[in-house]
Amino acid sequence: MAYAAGVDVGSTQTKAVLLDESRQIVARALIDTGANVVKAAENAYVEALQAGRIQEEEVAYVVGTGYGRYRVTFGNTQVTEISCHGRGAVHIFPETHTVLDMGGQDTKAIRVSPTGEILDFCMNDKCAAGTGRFLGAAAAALEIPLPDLGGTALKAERPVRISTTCTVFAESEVLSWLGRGKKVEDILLGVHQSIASRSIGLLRRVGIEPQVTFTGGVAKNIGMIQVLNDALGFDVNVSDDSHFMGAIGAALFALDYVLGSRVPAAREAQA
Amino acid sequence: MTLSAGIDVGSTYTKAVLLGEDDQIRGRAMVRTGFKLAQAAEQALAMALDAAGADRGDVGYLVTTGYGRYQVPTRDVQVTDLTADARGSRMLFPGTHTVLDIGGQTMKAMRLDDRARVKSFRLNDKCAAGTGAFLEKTARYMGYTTEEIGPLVATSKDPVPISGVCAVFAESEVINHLSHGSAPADIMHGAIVSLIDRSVQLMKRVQLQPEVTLAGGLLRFESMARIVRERLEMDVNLPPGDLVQFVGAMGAAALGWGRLKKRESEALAEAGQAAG
Amino acid sequence: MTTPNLDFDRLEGRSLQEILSDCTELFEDTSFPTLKAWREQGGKILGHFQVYFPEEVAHAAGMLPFKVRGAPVEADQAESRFGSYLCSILKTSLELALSGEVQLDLFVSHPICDAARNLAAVWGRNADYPCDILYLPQNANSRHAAGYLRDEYARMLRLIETIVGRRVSDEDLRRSIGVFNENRSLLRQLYAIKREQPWKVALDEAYVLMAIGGLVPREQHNRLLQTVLPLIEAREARPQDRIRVVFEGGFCEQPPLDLLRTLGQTCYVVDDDLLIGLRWITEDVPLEGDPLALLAHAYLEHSSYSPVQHDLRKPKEKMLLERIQGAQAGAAILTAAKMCEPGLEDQVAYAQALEEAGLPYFVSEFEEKMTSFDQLQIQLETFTENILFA
Amino acid sequence: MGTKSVQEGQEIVGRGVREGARLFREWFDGMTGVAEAGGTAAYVFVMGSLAEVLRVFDYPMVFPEIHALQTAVRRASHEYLNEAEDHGYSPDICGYVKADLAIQMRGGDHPMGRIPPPGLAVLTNACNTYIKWAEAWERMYRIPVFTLDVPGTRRAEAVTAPGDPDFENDRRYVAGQIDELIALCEQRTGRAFDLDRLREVLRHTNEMSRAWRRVLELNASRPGVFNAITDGTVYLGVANAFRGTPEGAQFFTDLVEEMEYKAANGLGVVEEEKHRLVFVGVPCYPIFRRFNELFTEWGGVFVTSTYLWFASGGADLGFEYDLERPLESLAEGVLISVRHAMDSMFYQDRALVDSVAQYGIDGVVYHPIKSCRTTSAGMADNRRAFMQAVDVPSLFIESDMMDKRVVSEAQMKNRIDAFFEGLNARRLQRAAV
Repeated sequence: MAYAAGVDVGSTQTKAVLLDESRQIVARALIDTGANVVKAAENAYVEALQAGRIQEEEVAYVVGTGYGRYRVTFGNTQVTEISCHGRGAVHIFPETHTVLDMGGQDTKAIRVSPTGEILDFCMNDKCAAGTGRFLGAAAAALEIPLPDLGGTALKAERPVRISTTCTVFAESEVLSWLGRGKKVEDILLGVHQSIASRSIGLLRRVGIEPQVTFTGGVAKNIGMIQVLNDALGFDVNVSDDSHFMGAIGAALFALDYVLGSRVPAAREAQA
Repeated sequence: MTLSAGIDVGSTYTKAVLLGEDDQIRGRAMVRTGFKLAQAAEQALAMALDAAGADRGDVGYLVTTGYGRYQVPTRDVQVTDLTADARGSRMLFPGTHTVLDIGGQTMKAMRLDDRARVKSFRLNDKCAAGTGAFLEKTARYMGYTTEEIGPLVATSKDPVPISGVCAVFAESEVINHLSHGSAPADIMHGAIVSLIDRSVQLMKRVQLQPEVTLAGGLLRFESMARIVRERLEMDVNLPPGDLVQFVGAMGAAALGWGRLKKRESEALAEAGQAAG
Repeated sequence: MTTPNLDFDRLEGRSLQEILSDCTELFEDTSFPTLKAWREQGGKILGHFQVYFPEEVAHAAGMLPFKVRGAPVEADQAESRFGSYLCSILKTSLELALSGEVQLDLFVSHPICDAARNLAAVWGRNADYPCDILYLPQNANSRHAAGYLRDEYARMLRLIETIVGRRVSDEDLRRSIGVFNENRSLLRQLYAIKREQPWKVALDEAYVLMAIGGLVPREQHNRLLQTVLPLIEAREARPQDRIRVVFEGGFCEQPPLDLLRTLGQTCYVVDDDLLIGLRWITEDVPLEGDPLALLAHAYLEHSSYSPVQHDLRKPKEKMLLERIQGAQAGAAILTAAKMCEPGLEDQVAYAQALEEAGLPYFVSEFEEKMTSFDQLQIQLETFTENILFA
Repeated sequence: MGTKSVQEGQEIVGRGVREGARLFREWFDGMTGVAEAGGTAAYVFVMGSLAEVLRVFDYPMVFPEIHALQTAVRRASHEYLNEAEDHGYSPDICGYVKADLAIQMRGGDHPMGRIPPPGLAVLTNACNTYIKWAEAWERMYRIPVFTLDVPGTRRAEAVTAPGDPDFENDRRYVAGQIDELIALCEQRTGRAFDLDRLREVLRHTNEMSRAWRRVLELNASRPGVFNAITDGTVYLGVANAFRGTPEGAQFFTDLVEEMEYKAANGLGVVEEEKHRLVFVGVPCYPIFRRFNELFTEWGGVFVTSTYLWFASGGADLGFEYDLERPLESLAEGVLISVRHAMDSMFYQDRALVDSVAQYGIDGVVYHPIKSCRTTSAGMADNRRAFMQAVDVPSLFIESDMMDKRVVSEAQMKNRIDAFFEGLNARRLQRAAV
């Protein structure tokens, strides 16, 4: 049995996934990226190998993705996380036509073909305003654990209109609303809505074609899922593995190579 | 003993200063602001009073400043940090004509006239790339606390260029530099240079005139002042020790004395009228 | 359908406060009920984007000229039609069309700035009615500008005629010019109050009263102003010790009402360029002669300056100093909408001129969609503290 | 052309870029000469330079857009931008404007020499910022500023043609203004306008326009014979700086020869051309070479660009003046060409759709920039319309043509790589079907 691996080195977390030849996920690992990117990639990979009780020699191909993809020194090739998220999303939800990925510092809207190729994509360009990072900052300011954030927001009755300013100012913006006597949940829902609105702006750029699959770390947030569903008028797909989607996509590209079913796009071009 | 109190309710720290009639500091204190602003202000004031060996009844006038200036119900009047900084800087360094204040979230440059009034001022744009938060994020990302920034940078000679488009995007730049083997000290140094360059630009926009005095929490690291001097190619005044963080509170207290005296002379005049 | 919040036929006997509060409600209603009501009655609407549109031409054809000036709405759909480095007014204006909240029969933009010309093209690709650019002369000093502009107005009128399906006579035009002359005269009276007795009308009140003109038939607006102006004059209010300032920077994108409230609580804004597009003709347009030629003449000879009008005879900084003098103001607030190239460019010249004239000022930026005014408040307070007290 | 000897061929290939660079250098040296002799120049813009009129009066011409962008290519733009920002110009203002104003404040000091100050400025409304820019010179130098107002297209579906009453109104207005410009030049130089000289200038311009159009068409050959971004920018420099001159006409005649030779011999820009691309907007000058490499390393070649259309003042249309009635024809040509330049920004979707067939386009790269609302504000919507009309992938990346603070190479590479991954996957997919 040969295995394929995908390692997604993001700005905050590094994820590794191992697939077997039948495209089943046999192991996952997730660690904080920290300052040493090369180490982070290695550690995540090793952790995944251990979790799956797989020897390194059994892995036939490794694809690196994410911001640190060129730091996956043991990788065979690199594919951007944009391609990987598209690929991963279609693998998990075959009816996916549009992918929304909310990660640490950027939000991506991707339109994909039925086989997972990228047809079009858009990302926030100018700065990180309105990305998922805003949520983390708001959670810190309000001293609410990140996993409880979405649930708290959903208790809101009168959401505050938050102008999506700089992520770094999230804290003071949130505190200033508190100072003006607004309720925590109303502020939080406002934050969620403002981020959702920016994200939907990106989605509209590529065209929203159901089904929409929501990936990335923020896809764990039930509040964001609800706000997106409300704004879109239908439900988005969310997988338990949403934050592994990039790594899954990378592993799928690696598996293509192993099975020879098709040559990974990036490899082809830069050979 | 009559004292004038100045409380600077900042976004991170709240500072209180008590001034005697001779403009001497009788007591001062600093506490973390948290999100109960009025409470932080009262606490800082109480600590300053303790230090001065005085009690609440000795406070003849209370001026608040900083972002929470309106949140202190016991104040007599509030002024902005710019007005307070201007006065505080002039007290410490009578030759001051330009003040640069770098705080966690804002950066302010102002030019003063001969009576320590703010003649021209500029604030940074509402983007964190030009604020102290940018430094703190960079430090935190590399595993250092804010307090370690100063000593860390002292070891660097060669700053790595950091563009500072966006404080969050800067992280990916930092990853890039780290993985290319740059030393954290040099990266931090680069981030400071990028920040200082923005502040120098802000000062030029108010038509900087010497002397320049630095104020604000971020300037408590010695290396910051050194880099400001280097980039500005001129000397700057740095209030000694942690006094740099109290410039606004001092200025507020000094303004309080002005009001107190005005009030007294008005009261006298009124009394005179009543008697006549 | 929502009915218009204000009954213009029953203004008599109502208190100033009631009328003002209804006006504010109408102004802030982003569902634009007056436009919907107009259409329900079979009327057609011409939406014109800032600044110098001759509304008489639409009015004469029986269309409702609607001032397109953005709105405090999320640009959910419009955001995807634009990039990051753009002012808000463009986005939210288009949003009104894309969301269907505002339905027009014709959209007109001018080449006031590069973004506005793009807007006409973008709007055209997304709407099923004509979207046109009224090419105002950018060379106001050419001997040929007046003749050209007359022809351009005639072209616009022909386009309008195809939409309303009838000819517009010179008499129609003259009648409309009369209505607008009266409207402008009433607005000048409102501004005279702001100048002479600023304590009688708050900045945001005067603003809302003026802005209603961009939403309703001008005859109704005239009636509103005729009713309200004497009520304002009769108000009991005491002057306060505040600085008198001119606010410069509201010619296109509009600051949020809360920003104006913040400003108005701290100082007296005795003149400004807010919604200058509703009052850019500064003198009555004569009723004798070729109406289109007279309107063209008014644009070239009797119009308010702004950063988007180019006339060698009207250097902007000189015009600003005149405005400050005329209003007997002691200071100026120079602001510009974020990403507004012409506005930001002129700030430099304004600042320099004020510096030379020894007039206090401060420079700032605003955005229609801003919700927190901490930054502005600090600037404003510092500014006034250092003029009045310290 | 296939009959040329190998040696001749070696001389021809690359001649355009070599000669172009030489001419460009010569032009800058000429400007330095004027500046050092204490002279002034006519300041003009790429979208409607009115070179035809100014050459008749032998005005040295300065293109501030070009000297501004050269500060970025020479990696010095940030110094100039900072200086202008210190002076109060906002970071959101056009980088060209700021770099030029900083050059003026430094007395003409430029990385390539010295720029003489303006004695006269002639501009069109093709970009509104031109007008604001000229207002700044007016304040600085108290010089005459002439805005030649060229009414643009009013509606996408209403492009007028000679003979239409609306066109004729516009033409009258433009012609009247050209007369006024001539009168201004006569008054400034103390020289009478020479109609024969105008004819001569128009003839050179005609030769250049004809050749420019042909050069652009030749890039329809496979593989592409020049890179529309890198080589194209050199050609554009000559097209603007040498418009209406014999050198300019000769350069483009030679360039046609070079391109025909390359086309006939199948000589492409890159070793293996994999993706034929159109570039929309203004290039990223602060990392000019690297920016192009990010595409060529994937085998991507820019075969055309809207930049070559609008930044040549619409010369891609190949409008040729009628020498029998030079002044009337000049007004008509200026109106049609400048209007076309504007259309290629505001109403570009249809032209791009046409280019797909003409050039065999695999992908479109949209590059909106912080500095320029003229070229950028409508781009996202143009892209949308384009994608609805044809099934060709496109990439949308924002940065700037001057300000490296908003140029992040890492971000850019990520998007460009993903774009090519998509193009490659698409190709494989189609091959499989």
